[in-house]
Amino acid sequence: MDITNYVVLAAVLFAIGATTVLLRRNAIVVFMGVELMLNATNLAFVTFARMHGDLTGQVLAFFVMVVAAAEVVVGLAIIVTIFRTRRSASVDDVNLLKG
Amino acid sequence: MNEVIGLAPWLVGFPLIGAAILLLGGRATDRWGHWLGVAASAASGAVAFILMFRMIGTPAEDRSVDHHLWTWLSAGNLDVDLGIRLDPLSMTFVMLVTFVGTLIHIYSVAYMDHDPDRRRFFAYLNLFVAAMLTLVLANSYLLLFVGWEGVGLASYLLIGFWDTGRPSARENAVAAKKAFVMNRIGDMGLIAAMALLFAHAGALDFGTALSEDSVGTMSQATATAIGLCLLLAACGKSAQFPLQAWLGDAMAGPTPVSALIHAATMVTAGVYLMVRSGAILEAAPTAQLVVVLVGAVTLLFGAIVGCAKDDIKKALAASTMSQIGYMMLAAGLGPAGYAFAIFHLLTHGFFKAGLFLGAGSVMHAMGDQTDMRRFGGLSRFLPITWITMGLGWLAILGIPPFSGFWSKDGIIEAAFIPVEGQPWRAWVFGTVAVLGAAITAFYMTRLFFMTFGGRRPRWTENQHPHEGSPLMWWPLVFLGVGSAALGLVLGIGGTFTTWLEPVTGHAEHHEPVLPVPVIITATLVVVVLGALLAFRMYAVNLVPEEAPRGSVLTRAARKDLYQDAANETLVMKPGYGLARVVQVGDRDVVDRGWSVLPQAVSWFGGVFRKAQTGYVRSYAAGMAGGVLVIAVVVWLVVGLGGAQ
Amino acid sequence: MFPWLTALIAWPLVGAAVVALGALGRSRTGSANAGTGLARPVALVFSLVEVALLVGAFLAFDTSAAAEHQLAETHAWIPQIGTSYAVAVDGVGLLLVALAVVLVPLVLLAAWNEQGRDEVRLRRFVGLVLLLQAFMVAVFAARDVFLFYVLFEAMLIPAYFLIGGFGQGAGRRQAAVKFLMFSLGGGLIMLAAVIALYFLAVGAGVDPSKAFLVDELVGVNLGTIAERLMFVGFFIAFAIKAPMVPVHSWLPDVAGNATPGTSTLLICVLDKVGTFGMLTLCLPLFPEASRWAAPFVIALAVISVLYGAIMAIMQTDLLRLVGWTSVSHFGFIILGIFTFTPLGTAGSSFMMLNHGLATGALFLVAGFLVARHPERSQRITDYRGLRSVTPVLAGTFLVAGLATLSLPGLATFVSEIMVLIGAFSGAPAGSAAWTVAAIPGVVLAAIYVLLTYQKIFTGAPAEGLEALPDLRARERIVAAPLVVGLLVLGLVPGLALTYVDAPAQQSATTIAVDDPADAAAQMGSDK
Amino acid sequence: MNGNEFVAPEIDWLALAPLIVVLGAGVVGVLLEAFVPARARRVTQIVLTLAALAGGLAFVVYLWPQIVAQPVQVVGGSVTLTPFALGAQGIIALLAFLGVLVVADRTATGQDAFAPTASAVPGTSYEDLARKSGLEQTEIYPLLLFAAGGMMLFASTDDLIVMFIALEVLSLPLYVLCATARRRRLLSQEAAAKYFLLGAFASALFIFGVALIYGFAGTVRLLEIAQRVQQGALPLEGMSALLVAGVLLVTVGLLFKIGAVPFHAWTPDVYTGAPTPITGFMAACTKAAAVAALVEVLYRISIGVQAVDPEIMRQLQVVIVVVAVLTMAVGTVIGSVQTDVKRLLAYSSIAHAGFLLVGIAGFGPQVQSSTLFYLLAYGIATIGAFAVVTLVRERRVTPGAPEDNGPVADDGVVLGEATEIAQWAGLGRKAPWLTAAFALFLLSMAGIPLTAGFIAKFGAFAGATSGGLWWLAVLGVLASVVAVAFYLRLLVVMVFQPGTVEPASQVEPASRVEPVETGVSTSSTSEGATGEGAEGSTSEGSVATATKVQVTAAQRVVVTVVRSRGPAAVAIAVCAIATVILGVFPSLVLNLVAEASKFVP
Repeated sequence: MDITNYVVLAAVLFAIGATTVLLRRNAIVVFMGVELMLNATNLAFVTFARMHGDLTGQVLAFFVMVVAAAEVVVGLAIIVTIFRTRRSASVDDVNLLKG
Repeated sequence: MNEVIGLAPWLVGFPLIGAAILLLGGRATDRWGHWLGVAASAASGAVAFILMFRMIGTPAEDRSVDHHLWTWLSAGNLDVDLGIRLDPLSMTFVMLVTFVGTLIHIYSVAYMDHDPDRRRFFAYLNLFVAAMLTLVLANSYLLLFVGWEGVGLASYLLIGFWDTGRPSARENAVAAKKAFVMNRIGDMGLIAAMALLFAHAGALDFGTALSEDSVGTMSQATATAIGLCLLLAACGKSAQFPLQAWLGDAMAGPTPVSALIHAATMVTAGVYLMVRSGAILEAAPTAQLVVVLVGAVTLLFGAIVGCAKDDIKKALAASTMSQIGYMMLAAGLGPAGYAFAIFHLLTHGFFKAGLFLGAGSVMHAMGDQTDMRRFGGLSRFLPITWITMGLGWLAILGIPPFSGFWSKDGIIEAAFIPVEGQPWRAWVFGTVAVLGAAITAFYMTRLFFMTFGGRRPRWTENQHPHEGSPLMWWPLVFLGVGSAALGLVLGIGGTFTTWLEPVTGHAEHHEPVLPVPVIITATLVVVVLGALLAFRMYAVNLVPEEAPRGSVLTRAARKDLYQDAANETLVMKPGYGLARVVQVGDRDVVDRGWSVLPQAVSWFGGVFRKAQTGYVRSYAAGMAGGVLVIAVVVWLVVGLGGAQ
Repeated sequence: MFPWLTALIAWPLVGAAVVALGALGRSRTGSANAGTGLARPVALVFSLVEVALLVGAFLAFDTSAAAEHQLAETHAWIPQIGTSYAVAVDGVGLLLVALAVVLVPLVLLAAWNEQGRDEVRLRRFVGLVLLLQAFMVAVFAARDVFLFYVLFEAMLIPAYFLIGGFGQGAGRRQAAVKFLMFSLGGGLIMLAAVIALYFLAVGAGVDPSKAFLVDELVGVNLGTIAERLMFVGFFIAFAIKAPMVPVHSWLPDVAGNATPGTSTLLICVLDKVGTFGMLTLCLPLFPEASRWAAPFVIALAVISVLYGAIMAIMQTDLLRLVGWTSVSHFGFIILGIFTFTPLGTAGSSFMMLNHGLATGALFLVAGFLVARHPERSQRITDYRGLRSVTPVLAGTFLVAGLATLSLPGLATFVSEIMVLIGAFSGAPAGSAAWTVAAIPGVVLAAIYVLLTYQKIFTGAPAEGLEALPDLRARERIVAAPLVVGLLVLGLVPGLALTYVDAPAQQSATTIAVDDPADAAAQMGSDK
Repeated sequence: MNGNEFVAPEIDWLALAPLIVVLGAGVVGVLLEAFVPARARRVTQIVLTLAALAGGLAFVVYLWPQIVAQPVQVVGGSVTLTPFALGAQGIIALLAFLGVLVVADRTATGQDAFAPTASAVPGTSYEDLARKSGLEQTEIYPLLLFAAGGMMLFASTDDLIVMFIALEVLSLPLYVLCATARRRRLLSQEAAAKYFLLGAFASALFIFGVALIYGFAGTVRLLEIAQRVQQGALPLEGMSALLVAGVLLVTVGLLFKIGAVPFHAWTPDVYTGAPTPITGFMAACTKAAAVAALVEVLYRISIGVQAVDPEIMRQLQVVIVVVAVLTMAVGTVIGSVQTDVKRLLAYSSIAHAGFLLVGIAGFGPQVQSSTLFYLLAYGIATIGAFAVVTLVRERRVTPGAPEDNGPVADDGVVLGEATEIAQWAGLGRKAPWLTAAFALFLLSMAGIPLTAGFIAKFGAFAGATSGGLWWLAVLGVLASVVAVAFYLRLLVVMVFQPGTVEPASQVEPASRVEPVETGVSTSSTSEGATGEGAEGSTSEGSVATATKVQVTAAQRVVVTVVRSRGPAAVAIAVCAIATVILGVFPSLVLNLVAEASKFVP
């Protein structure tokens, strides 16, 4: 398999994640889109690490995972708070601030 | 001469100090202010006499003296001294101004007796004398301009002297403004002339600018341009066509003012300017022709208007305009005419001042009535006025040996002198001059007999005319004597012409197209005919108290040949229209144009803020789209980069 | 040597600081806050001491070398940027400094009772006036382009507060904003030019630590296009300030809404920065571009002359009218500057001084008049027949008006005639024609002055105004120096011309268009 | 070398000291939450936080001469201390210190800006209980320290992964802080949600860019990337599009934090919704960190590519120029139609991002120093301005109550901030000093000479001009004119417009303020002021509008200025004085920041 395939797959995953962010209304799903983007990145990292033949990329993937986990903690907390207040997790409902 | 020239600044100084004291002193000087004014003028007159006698005692070629006071304006390559030029021409004026001026000051003490603002009046009069003397004594166009506008200011202040507290206050004020503004139109000419002169000669003093070096190297076009610009100035100041409209309205001022400023002195400043700038005019025949034309037109214009006016002062004002037309005509004739222009100016100064003061005396007696149709038969009640005005009447008609004869006849003769290559000129202008004399005879006779003659007074009720105080009639006597004798004294043997020769240059003697005795005879004949016609109409026939409708010409003349309507239509309405356009344009185009900028920003702001929808997903879309857009822009601007 | 200029700049700052102590305290209406009442006297004393300092500066100034920038002080200010505190004045600068110094005490005196009795408000008012004075003095003395720019903008701020906070018109806030937006807009465009100028100069080999100093920048070849662009940048700022048609729109609004004292400082002194900048920055720094732009500038200047005058005639508001007359007068000044003749330039320089005196007098006297009206009306038609009621006021107004219409014998005449005569023989194409076109301005001036005088002072006194008091002693003291100044300078203009003549000669030499043909050839080759 | 032997890494701990102090204090702060009794917690936390930031600043000052003499790389380049990076650290520490002062101020109302329990649902009895028991959320201080530490690291690393982690370290606490407002909690939560979602999205873009760069260069260290590009020793020779795309995405991540268009959309919403002291902190410090990071990235990358491939350099420049132009335009144009003070300041901050980018876009020799100065000038004005906003409040007044009789006799309950511009009318009369300070900050932001903002803006435009982008400077100038217009609008309202209400009185005794208001105040009389809240109440139903203090139709809302308890006043005063000093005598600071341009890679 050519390396291009891996990179393209990463790009496709990334695009899917981004599209999810743009299209889905539920905050949790939006957030999952972000996670997908991060994981696409991880794929890219490990692919490139293999290509370069060093471990840096793989280590980086772990960093990204950790960060993603941290984001989840904070993100879910915020989303949950909003959900408790508004009884809705739709990102389209939070638009008091505009203009 | 040089030993007394140091006195010359006092000619201006005395009245100037007088004006300053009276203006700054305020009410404290009310009690004696008028006498201070008289004294200032008289002191100036005394200095004038001293200088005059010294000048007479000086050889003709040394009579022109320049006196430097201080460097006035020195910047760039322009140097103008504040200096005095005393020569026979300015001396003539100085004598006229101080002598007539002092008489009128004295007259005014009585005439303005009951006016609470008499002090202010004298302050203005003194200011006028100072400015007028500055005008004639200046040794440069720039300083002349100071006097030029100074007299304009004094004229403005005096025309509008009664600008509050009277029913006619507003009209007086408007008349004053009109005079000043029309003078300013003329002043544009003087400014332009100075600019041209400076561009050509690099100097504005008479000594340099009018020297052979300067005028001799002047191109025809430059000389013509300067000449015409100066003429414009003269037209404004001397109420010559087409800037004549202010003079009639200027009669709103107190009568002594009309006598001094709007008859004897200020209005003749234009003639002075022409004569002073003779060197330039001689280099520009076209300009000269225009000067003559203006003179001729104004001469007839004033004369025609004078025939129809029932207001004694306005009739006299029209007459003044017409007489200055004579002078202007003469001034355009070259050296042959200069002397007579100034001579007529001098004699006119006496007889017209006398006539105006006489009119003032009549008005004083008739309770400020100016309508001649309500006079009549006054000779019995105002004998001194009658006699002195009679002398003035004879003088202006040009009946020998009264003074007007000597000067006006000279002008008529000069007008008949042929000009090379333009034979029509002598005939046309000569005829106009003679015709003018005839009309003059008509309207002055009309004025004289409507006032003093007639079998039946047409007075309004409760009139008890009587002579005023001696302060009023003594000046009349002096002026009457002058009107009678001045021409004889100065005219016989060409004394006056010779006197002015150092300034005007010697005129080659040319023969008029008609023999001189023929001209004199013809003139006298038409004058007598005109006078007889007027006598028949206004002394023999009854004068109606209400003006009859009159012919088309009469009605036109009554309305000053529609000069105000013409100005209104040709200048003021378009001018106002233009101003409206500018005003609306400033508000709706310029100002609004600038306010479009903030409005546009606000509009865009209002549009763009809609992009800030409040939806997270649209923000994210914006970011993603932004990435793509930037990538595309990079691609478009730089191309797909790199080493590929 | 005593640092006269720094003293002149610093002293009002000290004064402002002294009176401002407590100026930010709470403002309360009513008599409770009458305070010590010392704000006005203290400020007046400061401004009078400033006049004494000015005398010192005049004595220290060598008139025989008026073209040189004297009393110079140069200290590093922000070396990293390459700017210094460099102040010096030539004759023109000194006269304008004098104008700023002399007018302030008069304005303070004129506005004595204008701002009520609230001590805090008064402190703010006089503090702002003194602050403005310091900036104005400094801007005329600045010899560093950056410093000049900084002051050029900074002085807008006190002016802004004076208009918006202490004005008497209903539209004062909008007027203040308009003023600031126009001025800042122009100023910021100038900023771009200032920055570009610096880098071009450094590129041309000027020492970076001195590349803002005007003296270093003169004669640097910037390249034709760049020079013209920078000229435009500077010129727009100055034209707005001057103000010149069509960027004048802010001025009538300010004149109509600010207090007369503020208008005096603003239009008679502060706006001179525009023409002063054209004369001392545009011409020497960008001679080629100045020649290139001159025909256009002259045309605009003449249009300003006529436009301002016509608009003045059409005004119904007395103070706006005075504002419009200034548009006309600034047109004359610019005409004189951009025709590059020694005479015209000297005339313009002199006119900057005279306009300050004449228009200042007119503004202040008009202010006295308005202050007398029971409703403080500025409408001309609300007045009538006051000549007999308030003769001294009428007389003073008339003298100020006559000065505005440049009556011969007054200083304004000398300068105006110098401009006209000089400009007529100017080198740029069309100078003569445009000058002739400007001459009708004198007629229009007569109309707007005399028409106003006629409406206000003649006729039967208007109802309710029959018992107005005449000028008080304080007001006479304000008017007298201005009137005397106009008269004396009219009869002995040499007193001032000594200071402006040499700089004008030098300016004309710098611009070097003695021979129009040469200049034309040079311009042709540049293309 | 023996494999079993542990070799301790050589770490220059001193160089890390500023970071360690700040982040360490954050950790200590978390522990304090557990061990210090509730009463003393707040004071302890504040003292610790301020001390940590001051200590960090002190270490920066201490390190300065060394670093200026010789930059150091610590922990394998994870922290690379150049004078520029250290300067950025110092500025962030200083601004954070000032920001914390504002955060710490409880004002005369006795309440800080934060919800007693941010997790409580607005309007519930639990929230009531928390409030009544006087709970305070002192966790905000450690959060602030973490954010500040993250920012300092963000600005001073050479390693893109460290940069990513720093990005998250600074972002995550800010997300939380945004959600903690005491009043208008709906808005606060919404701000947090938006900030979080978009921030996460931007982070993902950033890290994907890092991945691409890694793929291209085989390393994530900027200097190494540059070296490899220069040496041509690249695994994927010829695929420089990968590098361009990677750098583009990394830049986008940074531009998001800067608030540059088109990645700015979060800024106005978050700035408006977040508690005002946090907004000030965020606006000043985050921008400083992100701009510093952007400069580091761009410069390090550019030295690599410039020699080899000027085209890529130009591509980078085009990106910055396009974004700068868009940012200035959008910031100023939309800013000019704002009616809310906080939102206006938010757009102003966007516009300033544009001006900063103008200075950077020239890639001139002085960019580092002028940028640092700009960040400092902008930061102090911003913190000062938001500090002022915290003190301008609404107060409920019941008609009939003798409100005109001075401060004692009204029944005033101080509500939230009065952020509607129209409400600021007459502020100049109510609080002259405060207004003067605010005016000064506005003038500085507008770039009026003799304020710090002018020198800053001058530096930015000079930077563009010296880089040949004079036309960009002209555009910047035009944008400044528009920006001036909206600052001026605010100034006019404050200074010249008379207030619609009586001369306000300051709320003196804290006890007079009922400690009961939270949530969104609704009112029919105070249009606009609380309009957003009112709108929320209609859309969300009664649950959301847990408004204990209802302003009934019979009552009015007036604007009042509450007195600072001290810290905020100190912050405002320091900011104001610094603004003037930096404007009139900037030499000293300019000298310092001039060193920052040394050792530009």
